[in-house]
Amino acid sequence: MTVDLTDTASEAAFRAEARAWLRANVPAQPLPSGDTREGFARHVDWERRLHEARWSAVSWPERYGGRDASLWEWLIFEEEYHAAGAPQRVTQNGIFLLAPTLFEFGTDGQRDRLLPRMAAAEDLWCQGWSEPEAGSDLAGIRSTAVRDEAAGGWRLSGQKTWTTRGAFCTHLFGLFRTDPAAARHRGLTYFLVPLDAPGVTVRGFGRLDGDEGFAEVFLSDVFVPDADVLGGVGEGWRVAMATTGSERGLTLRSPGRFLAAADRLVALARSRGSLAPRLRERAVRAWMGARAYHLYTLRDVDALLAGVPAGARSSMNKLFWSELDVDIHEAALEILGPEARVDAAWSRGFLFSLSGPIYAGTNEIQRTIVAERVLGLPRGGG
Amino acid sequence: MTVDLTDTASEAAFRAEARAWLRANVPAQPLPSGDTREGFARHVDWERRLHEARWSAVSWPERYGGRDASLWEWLIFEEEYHAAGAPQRVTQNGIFLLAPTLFEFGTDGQRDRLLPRMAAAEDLWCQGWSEPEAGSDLAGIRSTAVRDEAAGGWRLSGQKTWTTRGAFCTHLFGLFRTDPAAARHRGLTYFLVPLDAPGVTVRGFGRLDGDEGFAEVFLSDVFVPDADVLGGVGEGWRVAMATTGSERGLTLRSPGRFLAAADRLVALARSRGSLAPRLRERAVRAWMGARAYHLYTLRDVDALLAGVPAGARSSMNKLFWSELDVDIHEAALEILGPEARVDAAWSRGFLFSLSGPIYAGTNEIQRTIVAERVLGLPRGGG
Amino acid sequence: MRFGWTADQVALREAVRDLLASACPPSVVRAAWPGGDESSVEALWSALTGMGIPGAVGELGLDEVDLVSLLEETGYAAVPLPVVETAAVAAPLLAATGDPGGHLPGILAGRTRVAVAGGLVPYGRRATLVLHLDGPAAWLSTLDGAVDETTVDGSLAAVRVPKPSGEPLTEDAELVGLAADRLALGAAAQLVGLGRRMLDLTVGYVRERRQFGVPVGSFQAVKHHLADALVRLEFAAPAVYAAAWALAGRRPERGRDVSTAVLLATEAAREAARTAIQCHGAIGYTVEYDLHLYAKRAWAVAATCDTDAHLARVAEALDLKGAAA
Amino acid sequence: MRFGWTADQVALREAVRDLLASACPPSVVRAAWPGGDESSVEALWSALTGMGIPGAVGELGLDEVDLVSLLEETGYAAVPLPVVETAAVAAPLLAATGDPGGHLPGILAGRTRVAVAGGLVPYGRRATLVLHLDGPAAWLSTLDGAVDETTVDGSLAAVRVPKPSGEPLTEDAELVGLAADRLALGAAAQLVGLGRRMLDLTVGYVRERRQFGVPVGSFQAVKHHLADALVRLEFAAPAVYAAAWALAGRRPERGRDVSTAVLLATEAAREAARTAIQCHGAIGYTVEYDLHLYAKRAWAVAATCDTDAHLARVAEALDLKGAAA
Repeated sequence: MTVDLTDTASEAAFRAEARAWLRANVPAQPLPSGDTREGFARHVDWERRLHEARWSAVSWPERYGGRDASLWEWLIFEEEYHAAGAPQRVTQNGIFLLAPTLFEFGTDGQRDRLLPRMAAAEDLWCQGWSEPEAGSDLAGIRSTAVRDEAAGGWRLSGQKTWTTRGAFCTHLFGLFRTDPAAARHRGLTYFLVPLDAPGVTVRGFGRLDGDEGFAEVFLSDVFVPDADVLGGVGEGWRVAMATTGSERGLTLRSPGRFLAAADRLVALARSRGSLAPRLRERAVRAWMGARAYHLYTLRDVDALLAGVPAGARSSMNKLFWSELDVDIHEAALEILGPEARVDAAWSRGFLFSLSGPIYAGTNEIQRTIVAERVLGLPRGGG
Repeated sequence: MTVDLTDTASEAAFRAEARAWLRANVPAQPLPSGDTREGFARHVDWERRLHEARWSAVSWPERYGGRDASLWEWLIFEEEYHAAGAPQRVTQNGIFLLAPTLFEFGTDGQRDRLLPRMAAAEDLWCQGWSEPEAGSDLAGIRSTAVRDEAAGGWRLSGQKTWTTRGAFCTHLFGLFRTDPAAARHRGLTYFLVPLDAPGVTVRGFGRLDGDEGFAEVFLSDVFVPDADVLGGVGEGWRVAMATTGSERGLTLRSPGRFLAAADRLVALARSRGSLAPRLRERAVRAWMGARAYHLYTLRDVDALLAGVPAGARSSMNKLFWSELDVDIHEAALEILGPEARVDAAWSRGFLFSLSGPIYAGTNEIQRTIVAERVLGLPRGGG
Repeated sequence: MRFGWTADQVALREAVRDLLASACPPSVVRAAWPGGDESSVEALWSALTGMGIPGAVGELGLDEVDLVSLLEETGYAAVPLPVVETAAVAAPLLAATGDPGGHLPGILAGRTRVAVAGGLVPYGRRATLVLHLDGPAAWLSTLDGAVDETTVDGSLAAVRVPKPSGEPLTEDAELVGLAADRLALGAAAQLVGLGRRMLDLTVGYVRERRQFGVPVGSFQAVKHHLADALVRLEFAAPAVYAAAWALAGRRPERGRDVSTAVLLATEAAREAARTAIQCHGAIGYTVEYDLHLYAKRAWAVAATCDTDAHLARVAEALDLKGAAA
Repeated sequence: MRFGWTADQVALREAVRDLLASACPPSVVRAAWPGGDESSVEALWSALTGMGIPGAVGELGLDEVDLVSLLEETGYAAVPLPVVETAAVAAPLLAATGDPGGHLPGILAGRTRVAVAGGLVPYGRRATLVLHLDGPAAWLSTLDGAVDETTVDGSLAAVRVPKPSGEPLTEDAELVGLAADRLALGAAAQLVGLGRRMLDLTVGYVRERRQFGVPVGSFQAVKHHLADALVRLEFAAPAVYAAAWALAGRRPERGRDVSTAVLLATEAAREAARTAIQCHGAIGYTVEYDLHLYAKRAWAVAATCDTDAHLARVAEALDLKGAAA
């Protein structure tokens, strides 16, 4: 194994196939935001078309609807997908976050039952992590699951919040406290919850970027059978960490997205007849940032394939892409000048980018993780 | 009282007198660094000339060698002093740090005895704050002062370090622990110590900028009479905070110094026939930073004259000037390009500037002070 | 040298602050968003008129130094109306040009509001006239042909208007330049006020919000972010006041000083917005919480500042113009 | 796609790292400062020659990909000798030009060291030849007329030499451009290595040093500074390796990639130096502690990088050249 940053013959063929399909199928007009109710429905249609052509989860085994694609091929697909300006993936919380966790911790039964419907955008998954009193401090979760031995399951109660697209989804995965006596991140269990179960109430609310893309989910004595516990009772923290690792790292934030954004920024800069050198430099530096991110992830894929787990490196990943995304959008707004005020793609993208350093664990928490687990600095100290 | 950023007639006269004297007296060739032994002696000569013309401590009462100048006049003198490229003040630890503390906490006897010799550069003062185990954590001081009732004084033992120009000075002011049972910042007392007292050993050592300007001071059973306790036994912390306030704030870091540095940076940029717009912008922004600092200090003077103590605002001052100083020098080195490697004024200035965010309490500590005491955020939390 | 406020200036600022605290709480800024209750916005203008603000320069005899902290307060409150434009820019310009259209009485009576065009016309939907400052000349136009524009800051009520033709209001470049500098100074003052508001909101939140068993505001990372943002603001504010003084005295360095003020205030407000959103965490990212009202306004005002032109003006004043490659 | 190292590459890197750990500890870098014991510096070159480094490209058949992590290690150790210049720049250029002066055997035998001029000539006092890369042509000169220069990094043993006249070594612009890119790549690799060394020193220090009753490294502010510096370095390093690959394959995008690597590595090393000094506190500010050896070298190497030229090259590759005002 050594360095070769070009596609192999089979990778090139895969890229060509993806590109051709996307060129023929990506909607000519951008869809309305998938974080609104009407836009979400349009996006689900798109996801189903992706699935029919087996592009919705390329790296999954064929029997679940995938193509058994390699990690390299998956990256290639992502590059092509974003370069083609294809719609945001409203299935991402399922396909990119829950699915890797199912592959690692799920039972065969769970995988067989859940993955095909997830790939087909029949089940639409949202996250149930944060609660009013447990944001950055995920271990402060108060929602409970009480054992119902007779029914062979659990009764869930509590409130989840900041649930992205929660008002439009069909299922939720999340952490609940199964052992109230256990401290903080002990005694938690990872549950899979249908949102049409009796006792669930969902209320959507608005985000900074104008979309009504958040939801609060209220659970009152919601029954969930044992078959919908993921990874074992009391194992919730460990399982959830795998999911948040995916959220911070490569899985959710493939370089294709940032390469495409940087290319759009460069095109915007290019389109200005005369641009201050200062702004040209900003565009160049943002492009270099996207390139650095791309190359870093390629190194990571190589390491993953060599069996080195990403671990706390996913926190470095998250720090970099979230700051990069803000930077790309800030640069675009500076180039737009007074037109930056208009509610349009770049300004919405900027507002969305500001959520990057906050969600999936704030960047302050990521820096602490990097310092403690990568650099080996002493824990604690606030 | 309202805004008028021009000199009054008497201020203009004061400025003209200072400028004329400086023009006639500032050495044509820069003196060797005052932080080397030979350079220090040359600087002391300069300080004595300043004193003879009553410019060494303009804001002091005339009976101590000053001119009873207003704070505004003092700022004007500083502006003119730095604009004239006059030598660094090797007396600054005495005149700008100890003296304000003597005015606030000293006895008449101490002031009469110490200030005239300080103004005349006969006594040369250095600081004795840090110890090997007490840097940022000044309250961790271990040096002790043991009561000698019979002799009417105290016996000091311990080690001070990072004492700027300590190897060349004649006196040291510093904190010593008089009550070993009291916790941390209690039980400390502020002493004035002649460095030729029996039991004192001074060892100079090198700094990043190449000068041998630091010293370690070892004290072994050094006798100091009661008359050389400043501000009362056990009051050391409170008295020392007044001194470090001076060090962080306006007193030590008058805007004149940064205005002059920014002007030199602009002149350097101007001297380049063709300069990348990027570097021109850096010079412009550094100049604006110096201007902002100047204006902020003028507001502060106004507030001080209105009786509002600077308090924790001196920490904001320190944060700003220390970052500004690094920024001005980094900009200069970028403009110099490969020539930045040569050991010369700007490169030495850059290295010296890097000490700014460290000494007088690291900028990390200053940020915490600003957050807790200006913004009112909760204490603790590491 | 003096760099403080007179008792009158302090009293006026406090009066405006008190008035805005009651007449322009977050609910009124919210009401200025599409679908909101515009009558509360109108009531706000009546309150401002009651204090004599629209005609403050001519009627109350205020100069830029008197005005600057008042404008800062309108930023602090995110007043969704063209206060700077009407009171600090249009009214003095009309007075200096002899008010050929006879608009000043309407301004003093609170009937006439003047917005200023700069690509978009912020608050155009709430204005009766639009002032165009274009190089050496100025035009005044009506809202005829105005088209609504949706902006990130929904309270802007922005429109686009056709470029004016016909007789300019004035071709006195000095006067037009002065008006442009007053507009820029007003933006800088508002940005400082907006920055202060965002920090106040954030400090209040992080003192209360608990995570990991302690207030979020007790973490070093949060403290240091906020301390940095505060320092930036505190060092921008005096530059804004100094620019007001230079402008009031028509001093030769006024261009340099206004540009310095704008650049420092823009940076400070942007950093305050970033810091505020980050330190709030998820709640800062919702429209149900008030922070976004002020952050979006700050971005909108900052976007009007032509950074390159201001940098060039300071560079020129420093004789650095020729140093450009 | 592949982006990893072969077992041979890993083994070579580890061998070089081990060798430098013993042959180039801080005491040897210190010895390279004026008044130090130059014999230990000479011994270091002998050790490098013993591994075949000076002739690695020709003799060991290494390309830029093989070489890059080795050069990173020479940065990590702050080797005070022209390793990049001799092994990665001069030797391949001499080989490609037919070595008209017959210098290659001396290089392979460890007798000849080649420094490269760029304003100053770093390590000139320890070199036997000076290579001048000037636009489309290259010259080779002796040290005749060299004048010592005092530099901030005292281990540079820098000189100034007269501009060469007479016959150039080559006027093949392609070859000279390749040599300049190799020099730039070597600088980028060394900067990454220097950055890593400074972080390692700092992490070691803040884990031990206690203030306020706890290790300094347990404070969030220190943790976050170091995490940011690490991220910057970790994201610069792959760009450096990718540039090595583009250069080794003479790929058309090599100019863009080398410039990207240099810009990212320069920023990363400068941030690492700032962070390291700040997190050390006062001790980082003394010459008795080792940190300054690496920080000063990092600044010296970074100063050789022509930021504007590299930015312009990336801009051109992105078709942004024409967008400049």
